[in-house]
Amino acid sequence: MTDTAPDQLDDTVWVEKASLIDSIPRPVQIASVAVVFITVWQLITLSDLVPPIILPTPLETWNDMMFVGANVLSGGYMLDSLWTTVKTVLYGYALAIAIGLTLGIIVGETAFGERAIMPYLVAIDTMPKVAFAPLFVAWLGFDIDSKVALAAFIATFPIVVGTAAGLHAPDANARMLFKTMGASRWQTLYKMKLPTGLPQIFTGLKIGSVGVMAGAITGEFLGGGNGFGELIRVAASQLNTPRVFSLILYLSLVGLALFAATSYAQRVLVFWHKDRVIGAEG
Amino acid sequence: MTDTAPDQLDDTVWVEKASLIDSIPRPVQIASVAVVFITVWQLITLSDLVPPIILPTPLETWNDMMFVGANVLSGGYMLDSLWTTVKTVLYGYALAIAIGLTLGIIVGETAFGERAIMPYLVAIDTMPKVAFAPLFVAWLGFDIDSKVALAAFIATFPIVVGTAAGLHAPDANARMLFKTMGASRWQTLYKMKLPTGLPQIFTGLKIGSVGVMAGAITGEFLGGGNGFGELIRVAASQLNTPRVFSLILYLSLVGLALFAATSYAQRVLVFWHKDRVIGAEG
Amino acid sequence: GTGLSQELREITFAQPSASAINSFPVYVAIGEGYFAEEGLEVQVETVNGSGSVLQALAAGQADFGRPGPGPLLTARARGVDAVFIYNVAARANFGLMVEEDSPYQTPEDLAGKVVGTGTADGAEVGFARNVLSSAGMSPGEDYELLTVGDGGPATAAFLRDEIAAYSASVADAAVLGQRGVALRDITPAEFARFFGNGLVTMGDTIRDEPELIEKFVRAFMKGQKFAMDEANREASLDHFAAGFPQEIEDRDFASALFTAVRSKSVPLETDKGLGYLPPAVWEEWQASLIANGDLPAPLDDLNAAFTNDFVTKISAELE
Amino acid sequence: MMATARVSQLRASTGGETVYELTGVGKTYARNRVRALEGISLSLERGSFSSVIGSSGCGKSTLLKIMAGLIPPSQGRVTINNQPVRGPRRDIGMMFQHATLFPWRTTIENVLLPIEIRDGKAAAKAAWGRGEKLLDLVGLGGFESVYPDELSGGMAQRAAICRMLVTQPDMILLDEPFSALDEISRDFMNMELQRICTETNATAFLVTHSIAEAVILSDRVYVLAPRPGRIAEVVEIDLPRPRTLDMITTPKFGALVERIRTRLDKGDFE
Amino acid sequence: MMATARVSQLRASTGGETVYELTGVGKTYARNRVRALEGISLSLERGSFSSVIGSSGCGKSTLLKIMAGLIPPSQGRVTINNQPVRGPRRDIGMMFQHATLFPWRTTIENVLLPIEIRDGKAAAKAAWGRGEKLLDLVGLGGFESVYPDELSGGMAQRAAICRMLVTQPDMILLDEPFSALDEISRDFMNMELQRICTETNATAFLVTHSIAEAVILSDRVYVLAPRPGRIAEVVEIDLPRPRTLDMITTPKFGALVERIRTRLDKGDFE
Ligand SMILES: Nc1ncnc2c1ncn2[C@@H]1O[C@H](COP(=O)(O)OP(=O)(O)OP(=O)(O)O)[C@@H](O)[C@H]1O
Ligand SMILES: Nc1ncnc2c1ncn2[C@@H]1O[C@H](COP(=O)(O)OP(=O)(O)OP(=O)(O)O)[C@@H](O)[C@H]1O
Ligand SMILES: [Mg+2]
Ligand SMILES: [Mg+2]
Repeated sequence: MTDTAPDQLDDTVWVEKASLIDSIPRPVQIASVAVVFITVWQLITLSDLVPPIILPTPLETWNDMMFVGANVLSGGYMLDSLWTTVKTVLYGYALAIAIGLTLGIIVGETAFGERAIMPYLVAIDTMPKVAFAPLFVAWLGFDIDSKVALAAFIATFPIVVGTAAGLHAPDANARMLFKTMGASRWQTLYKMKLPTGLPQIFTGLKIGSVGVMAGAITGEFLGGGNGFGELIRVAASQLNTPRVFSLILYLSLVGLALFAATSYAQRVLVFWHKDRVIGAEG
Repeated sequence: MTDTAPDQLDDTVWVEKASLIDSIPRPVQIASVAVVFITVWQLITLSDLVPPIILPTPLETWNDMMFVGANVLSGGYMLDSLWTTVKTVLYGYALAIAIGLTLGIIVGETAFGERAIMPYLVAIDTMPKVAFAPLFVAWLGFDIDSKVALAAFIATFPIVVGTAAGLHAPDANARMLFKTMGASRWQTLYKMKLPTGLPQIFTGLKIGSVGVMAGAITGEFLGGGNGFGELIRVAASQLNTPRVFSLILYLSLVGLALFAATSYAQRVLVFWHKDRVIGAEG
Repeated sequence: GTGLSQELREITFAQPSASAINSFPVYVAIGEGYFAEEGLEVQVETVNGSGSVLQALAAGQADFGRPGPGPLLTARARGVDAVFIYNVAARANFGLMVEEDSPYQTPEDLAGKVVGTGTADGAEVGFARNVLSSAGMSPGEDYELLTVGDGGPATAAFLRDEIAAYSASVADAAVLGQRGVALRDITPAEFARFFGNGLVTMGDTIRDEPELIEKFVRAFMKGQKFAMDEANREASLDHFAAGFPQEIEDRDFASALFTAVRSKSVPLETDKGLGYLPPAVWEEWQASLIANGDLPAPLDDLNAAFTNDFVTKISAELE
Repeated sequence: MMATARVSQLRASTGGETVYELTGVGKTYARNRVRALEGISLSLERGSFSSVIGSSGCGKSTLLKIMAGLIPPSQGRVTINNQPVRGPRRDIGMMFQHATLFPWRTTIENVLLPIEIRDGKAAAKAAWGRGEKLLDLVGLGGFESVYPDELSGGMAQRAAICRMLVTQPDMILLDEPFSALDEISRDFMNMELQRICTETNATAFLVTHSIAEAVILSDRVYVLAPRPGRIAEVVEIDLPRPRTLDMITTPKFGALVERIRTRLDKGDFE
Repeated sequence: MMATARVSQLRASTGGETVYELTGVGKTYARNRVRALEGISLSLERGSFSSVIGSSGCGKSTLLKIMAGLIPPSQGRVTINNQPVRGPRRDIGMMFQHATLFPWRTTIENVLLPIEIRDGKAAAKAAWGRGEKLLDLVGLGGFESVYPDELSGGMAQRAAICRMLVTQPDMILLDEPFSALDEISRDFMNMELQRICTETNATAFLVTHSIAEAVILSDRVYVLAPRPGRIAEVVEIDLPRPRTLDMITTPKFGALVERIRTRLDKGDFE
């Protein structure tokens, strides 16, 4: 019609920009962040900003990680420590899930729970948990029990919040449907509300999985035992910062594994939920 | 038609049970939970399960709270401590909000952020933050700066997660609408995604408000200063458990206040969102 | 007045525990104005244990600190040029404690038992090992060590019969005693030579500003002397209250604690004056750290880890 | 009102035994501040198909909920087979605008859910064959073990019909069951619904916004007037059965639609 | 194709100047695995009203998105006023099934949003009067500072119409704009839409599932066949204007509906 009309090749110019950075494969992206991170770290240690007994160099840390890794793999004492901490974390997580789901159901299902119990849970959660460590030790002794309790204590709150929110998720239709079928409160909870709320419950579980790590280490800091927390403490008191950092990095791998396991459980259990799960892929 | 048909009075028997417990006014419910709680506490202290230097009686704690309250109200040294801690908490919260929103936008808006940065944030969050305290002290000194940094560090992660989730909240319609209006990425973010995601962002902020308390106290435990954390440490080293408990209870009031303020801000800012906000009602 | 304070130089002192009594010479020197007389204004900061004190010194955040000798040697092994300049806890401020009514009288009685240890320092662990190995026992075979933390958990450990003895700082034991958990020290007297925490500063400071160190040590020593005079007990307590009001709220309690802590700062060898560091005991400390695995090998120059120059000079001055 | 039975071509609104009866039913909400319904009386005969039509908010869903025993009426009496309705009942099936299939259950597990809820898993297993037959009936044979997110909107609604029918209710209550579907699917589903009701001889009561839908399906249309909801007119639909979509263009159909349209209060839209 | 202008009673599909033109437009999704559209050519004249009808998934929304410049076509050429469409444009207004008013903005702030986005807050403030006039036009005068949650579904859609019109587009694109409303509101809104289009002399292109809706509103109905979406038939609607709801019961209307219905592929529902 008019000679200003371009041919189709021109039109494709405004195709949704497949952003350059997003076309890089994920492992490369992750590695590149690591490179930036380690470079900054190296630069800080090269400068005179921080003495080495506060921040070790990446290389020192890497060497120490090799040492720790070798000790763990050869079944040395660090393997025992790691296993103690992992046990604490797993038991603590299991306990937190049990208590968190129960309290979450009470809070989410009953007006009394939401109105009268929830404020106390919030209040308890704002308290420094550290102060409760002696109580747990007094009741449960110096075995991992007391650390399990502290770990569970820290991880429980997000699970409660997630569960309560999950139970509010089903829409009026689903509730009504269950009413028409004459379902009991328990059936409604078990067959409808809990499955429907699983995505929110898993959000709580994922936050909890991070908290349980923090709790276990705090417990080991305060109440002894022979876990990784104790190793960090010894290393810190010896001002062996490369060791401190390498132990922390291993711990964060354990934490990531727990987080990833939770995400994986979510993908398997909530197979119908196609939404993106933040930070949970692969 | 038939004499088995009951009159209406009978029919009302199956009216939705206005559960007895739910008809009690909320303050009474809250008070009753407190009574149960304190009774159990009292029974534990009366039994021989726990010595008084581990768990004080409710009365001792109450008396000590009166003492601390009087000191604070009369402008004593505890008022200074309280003010230091409150300042730390407020600055830390502000910093966490600034960093959390920024990172949350990066993670929520860019595939790079979600795929490459988020895993690091998860990893960092699983690390025992305590180990970073000396770093912060080394960089920022003994003033409240180092505690502010630790508090912000702990509170940032949930804000990141909440913000990223909030940015995913708008539906396809809203996105399309903004596209038809030729809105820039920034306009879409600022005028649509952020307001739409406010409820999730506030969920993150509320969890963060709880974390910031924990962070401030941890910082004061580890890096001096003269806040409430220091007072707790002094009391703990003297095994003055009533004082420890009463200080913790005051702190939890501060934490509740921050949580309540956040909930209030949510109600004001998200005035259109009528959903129940867990644990947040007046 | 303000005119004076403008000329004062700000100095940061890092202590490893939240207590004015444990750092009593500093608080007395502040309260009596000894630091001000030297042109110094001292700010005390509490961190978490000796390790953190040394980190704060190394980072330049603190000018002086009060760590233990063990952590100092470990830090030196890691290249931190921190130097011990004043022996504050001149007698061992650790002890092997048992319950008052328990049958144990000597370290040998603890054979086959569990010994609890307290703080994160690790110093009391070394101390306990020293005492027990002198009694011919080795850890893991003849006795077990269990980390029980301090205060409440330690009490719980006794109540639950999880430990027979507790290697603790004198201050901790005194607090427990005051709170109704009476403990008895079964450490043989000869272990008193294992001195505890003292004044530490960085080697740079010693080289660059020896006069600053002299000023600090002078005021510090005056503070200690003042506090050791029983007549000044109430005045000292008042000075503590200025620093840690909460610690002195229960004055009798605080006073008893002060007595216990102060008694450990009395030098074993009175002729050498306050703050003197016996080189032979440094050798012993180093040996025990190596035995514990805290140090891989002897330091190249152990004598660089401490100096008696300042205490000797100031002691003579103040005679 | 005992009329003689007519031939089945025309399902009579006056013939047969009364299954369901409402007498003077009223409902107020919010502590008597909202009067949602007032003086509703109607009786439904076995095998009949009735509709209720009315503007948004006039109380249609409220009426259906009362009939289903989901909420109690404030006044009046509700009986099914001469027994008072006091809560959800096995002999009443209900369906809503959204299929609400649960995504973690396969299609047949969704269909058998009411049996599982009432009689347990074993009973649901035993009823597997019945579920399959129902799915066949609505054209979903072979989709038994498919999860709902693989079903289209129309297929999901058909599965919801099966779920409603699996307990073999005497009475089925439908609250705008197909209004979320597109027009063509909706016409088709309405014809399916007619067929299924005939085959199972169910008594049906339909809430709808669509005049055409009400007319094409029903023996009798109740027009509700709003605030408070009350029966403004009862329109007998004497079109022959089975109904077909062609009837929509007949003058008789047009006249019935016109009659209902003029009766509906248009005040809402000013 | 230069026909003579007719009287305005019958808005001619052949008269006037061409506003919008598609030539051989096709679209494949998912790296060429889904062929959503193929060989769509059509041209729209100023002031005309056209509809596209087709079964679910046949590509109607895809077509509209291409026309709006939201997604690029895979083949073919799209022009408005002889300029190529390469992205969202100020002279194209668009509306969807959901009003999507933002709850934190008052009604008029929502209406002025496109101006605020394109020209800033000051321009939006300057256009306040125009926004008010538009709200008056659709019967929402007085609701300027009300928040959307106080509006009914129909009122919200009317506000969305204002938002679409506020930039005075040459072309308006409507994707099932009223299908979430009940039948009566929908009829009413359709009559409103007709009135507004006439008053603003806008060129309109409507996607709908409803045959009746397409017939009552349009000068021309494009029937789309699915997989891949292509124009199966173009039906000229020569009913007189302005159209009224009474026309629905006329035989001519019935015949047009019937013609489109038979043309629509019913294969989806087996
Ligand atoms: N639980 C309730 N509490 C208070 N008022 C209610 C409640 N449920 C419904 N109402 C009110 O009762 C009236 C009738 O509501 P109902 O849902 O029965 O209408 P409806 O005819 O089904 O409307 P729609 O066509 O929109 O579905 C409305 O005014 C509504 O606001
Ligand atoms: N972004 C996309 N990626 C891949 N396929 C798509 C995408 N969008 C649409 N499709 C496919 O293109 C076809 C046409 O979709 P479209 O949404 O245009 O249909 P429609 O006619 O609007 O349907 P409806 O009536 O349900 O709105 C469908 O098969 C759909 O699955
Ligand atoms: Mg309804
Ligand atoms: Mg579409």
